[in-house]
Amino acid sequence: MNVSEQLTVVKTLSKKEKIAKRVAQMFRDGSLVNLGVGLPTLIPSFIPKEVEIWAHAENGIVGVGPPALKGEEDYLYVDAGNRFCTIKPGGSFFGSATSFGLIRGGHVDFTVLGAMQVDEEGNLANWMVPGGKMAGMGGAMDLVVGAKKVIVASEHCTRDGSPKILKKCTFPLTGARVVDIIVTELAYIEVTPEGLLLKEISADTTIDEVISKTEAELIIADDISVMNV
Amino acid sequence: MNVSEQLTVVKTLSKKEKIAKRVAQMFRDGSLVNLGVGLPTLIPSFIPKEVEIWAHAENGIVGVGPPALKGEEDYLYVDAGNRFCTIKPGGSFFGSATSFGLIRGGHVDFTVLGAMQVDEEGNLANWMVPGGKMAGMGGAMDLVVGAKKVIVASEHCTRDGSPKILKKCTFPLTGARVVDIIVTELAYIEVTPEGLLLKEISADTTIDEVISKTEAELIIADDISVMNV
Amino acid sequence: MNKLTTVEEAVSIIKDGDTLMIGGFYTVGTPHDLAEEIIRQNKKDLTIINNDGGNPDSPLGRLIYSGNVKKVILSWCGYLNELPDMVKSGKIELELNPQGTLIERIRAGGFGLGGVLTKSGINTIIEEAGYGKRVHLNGEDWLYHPPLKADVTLIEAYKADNFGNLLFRGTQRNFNDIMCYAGNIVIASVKKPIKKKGELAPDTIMVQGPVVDYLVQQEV
Amino acid sequence: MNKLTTVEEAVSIIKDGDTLMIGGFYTVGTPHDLAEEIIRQNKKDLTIINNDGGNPDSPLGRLIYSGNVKKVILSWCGYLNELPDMVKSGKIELELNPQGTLIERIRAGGFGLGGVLTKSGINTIIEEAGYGKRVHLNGEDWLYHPPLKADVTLIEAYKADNFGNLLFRGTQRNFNDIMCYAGNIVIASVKKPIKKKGELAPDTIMVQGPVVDYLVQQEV
Repeated sequence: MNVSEQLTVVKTLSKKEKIAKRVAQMFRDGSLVNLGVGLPTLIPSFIPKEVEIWAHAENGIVGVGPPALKGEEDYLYVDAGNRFCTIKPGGSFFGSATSFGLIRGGHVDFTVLGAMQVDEEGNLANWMVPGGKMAGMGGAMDLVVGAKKVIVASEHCTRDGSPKILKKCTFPLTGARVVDIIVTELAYIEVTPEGLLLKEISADTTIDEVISKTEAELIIADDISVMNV
Repeated sequence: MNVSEQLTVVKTLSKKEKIAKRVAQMFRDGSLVNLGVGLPTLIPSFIPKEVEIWAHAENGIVGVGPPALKGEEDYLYVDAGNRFCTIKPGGSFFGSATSFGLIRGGHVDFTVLGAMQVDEEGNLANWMVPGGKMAGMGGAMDLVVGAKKVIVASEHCTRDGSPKILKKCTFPLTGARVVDIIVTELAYIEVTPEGLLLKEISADTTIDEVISKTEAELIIADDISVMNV
Repeated sequence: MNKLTTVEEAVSIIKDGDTLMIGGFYTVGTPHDLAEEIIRQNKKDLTIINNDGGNPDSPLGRLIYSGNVKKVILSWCGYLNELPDMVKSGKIELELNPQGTLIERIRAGGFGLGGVLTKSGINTIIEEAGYGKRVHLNGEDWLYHPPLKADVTLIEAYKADNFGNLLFRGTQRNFNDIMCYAGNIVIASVKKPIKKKGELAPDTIMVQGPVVDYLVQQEV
Repeated sequence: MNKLTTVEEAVSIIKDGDTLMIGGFYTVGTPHDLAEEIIRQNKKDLTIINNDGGNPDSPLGRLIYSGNVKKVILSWCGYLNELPDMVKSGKIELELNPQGTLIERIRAGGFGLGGVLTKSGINTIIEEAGYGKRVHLNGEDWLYHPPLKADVTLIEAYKADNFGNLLFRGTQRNFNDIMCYAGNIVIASVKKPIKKKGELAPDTIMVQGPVVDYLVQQEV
């Protein structure tokens, strides 16, 4: 692939794919990773070949493999998103007690979740809109308190263009002071004790644009760089 | 076997065997039973043929079988008394967390333990003499709070002839208000909210002898009978 | 001691007003035959503990919609679209627990522990709604949740022997193994032909025979 | 990611002053090769968590007698006849826990729970000695015990693959599976020839590969 071809590929990435590609760069060989439903399911295809990650499913899998091929579904191989799945060589099945033991005990290296709102303190709201339909928190509350690194992977703004990265979440929280990193199509932000640290912006935006689309105060990193997506 | 032969067999039972034989009559078909070290290990040979019990070992066995034959020991089949054992068809191995889950969760129907002292309130002391050698409680403290029925199987008096069934234990307790039944070579006693209820005495003793060898107050059952041993 | 019975007889043991633990994640590992029979036998005033309540087409989902369930304890109910309205109109009570808290409360109930101490849900609506009680132990704040027990546990297993030893396959295990310890009566619906005692390797057994009371053979 | 290493290299990871969980019940399931190497490498000021400390002839027992262990946490020490005198003369500290409390404290440490609530030892010397703290929760009194964690866990497994998935056989499992979750670094000494990733059936695995850091092959 020459440079212009590469450029073409990059340009065709959707917002969600950009986010997935940036998150994928954070994993190390051997990382145990829990990927939430929606956007996070795009991540595996962006993981570099030399890095082997182990996907954890709350309902009892380490080493979730690719979705089952049509006609080859096993009715007892289902992942936490209710998809027929496969299991990788070296993977294992276990019960919910062990599964949440792995989560709460800090054995899951990364959990990647979507967000409705996230704020300066690292509070995350991603399970319930006040007055909205009640669906339950599932395993999200355990994942955000237990995983070693909690990554929010989310579009920068809501569908109507208003900020998701707020001074203070207004929706019911999934977890308080739990988020470590926020990755959007515009920015890579770390949650620090001093506040939100803007470390990278995408090639097609500016610091000012990111600030204008973010309600929360942003600290601009001295060594701010361009997201490699 | 005719009656006189039977009589001969009965007469040759040692004190400990008498106790074991009486305890064995309490088990029902399918009972899950934890048998402590020493005297309780004599119990299995007295269990009626039509009753199949399942022996539980703290280190992770349901269905402990007979001791391994000489030369046929498996170095990974060892029971809670550190004897090379076998496993019965239908038995299973598991870890200590499950094993003590079975104990604490009330899944073990009977636990049979020896006693240094037992008292009117059902307190049991069987693990430590003040000033004596410290060996540790092992699983005994979990067994006495968890098992459905806690049976003390012990000679009626200490080696020097002093009572073991006391008004109040003086040694450090294994458990407080935990004992359900006390079986000795002389008596079968139930621990009730009113106190110790003498329900059976052995054929070769008298109520007065039992009372004289017991420090605790005994309530004599209206329907007191002779122990069938 | 014969533990083998029929779906009808097994379910007839359930009494109106009982608390039931029913295994399964989505519909995987749920004993559909037993749930269907609970509807047929018209058991009433039930409390049901399960991860997600299945879906409106599954026997468990239809049981929850039937009006015969007074309370459900779940971690998620995203497929049961009518449930929130049923809750609002007072037809059913819904208690949501974080999934890891739910399984651990069941384990505490089954294993004789006094409850669960977790960070999950701390400083969230879970705590505000009074589901967890904040306690300070070992220098940290935790949410305490009491144990859960059931009158009857109903689960699906893949293999079993006639003593009640159970094995699960794939993601069928989920809540099923632990729920077996927390039910006063345990009924397992078994997929594969039930074997004789001694035919399952002792190291592979996932639920020990003494814990299981009744076995129902699924059609094979 | 190569987890296979030698006994020497695995043990060299241990630092003076570390807290070690060492698996095994009596001597079954104890990684004798690793314990022997800890003695040889003269690691000091160790705290050791194990069920019973083995016996005076076993590597673990000899390690406890060596003077290099400052504290042991056990449930029983009936084979270590010299231990009580060592305790009296201040050479070592001994903490005794009820066996079921000990395993559950380790599980709490490994699984991110705030501790254990149990009836075991309530109103006994355990409580009087201050090992458990009485708390009143859900209408009952319980003894609370904090979680246990270790710098390094050392256990024996029967089978393993090179990803670290472990299987145990017979009564070898005892504390070994749960201790793997509670150690920051986990070293498994494996009896049978270590297999390739994918050669162990995924339903039979007792400890998941990501939890195990180093594998040592016993002589075969």
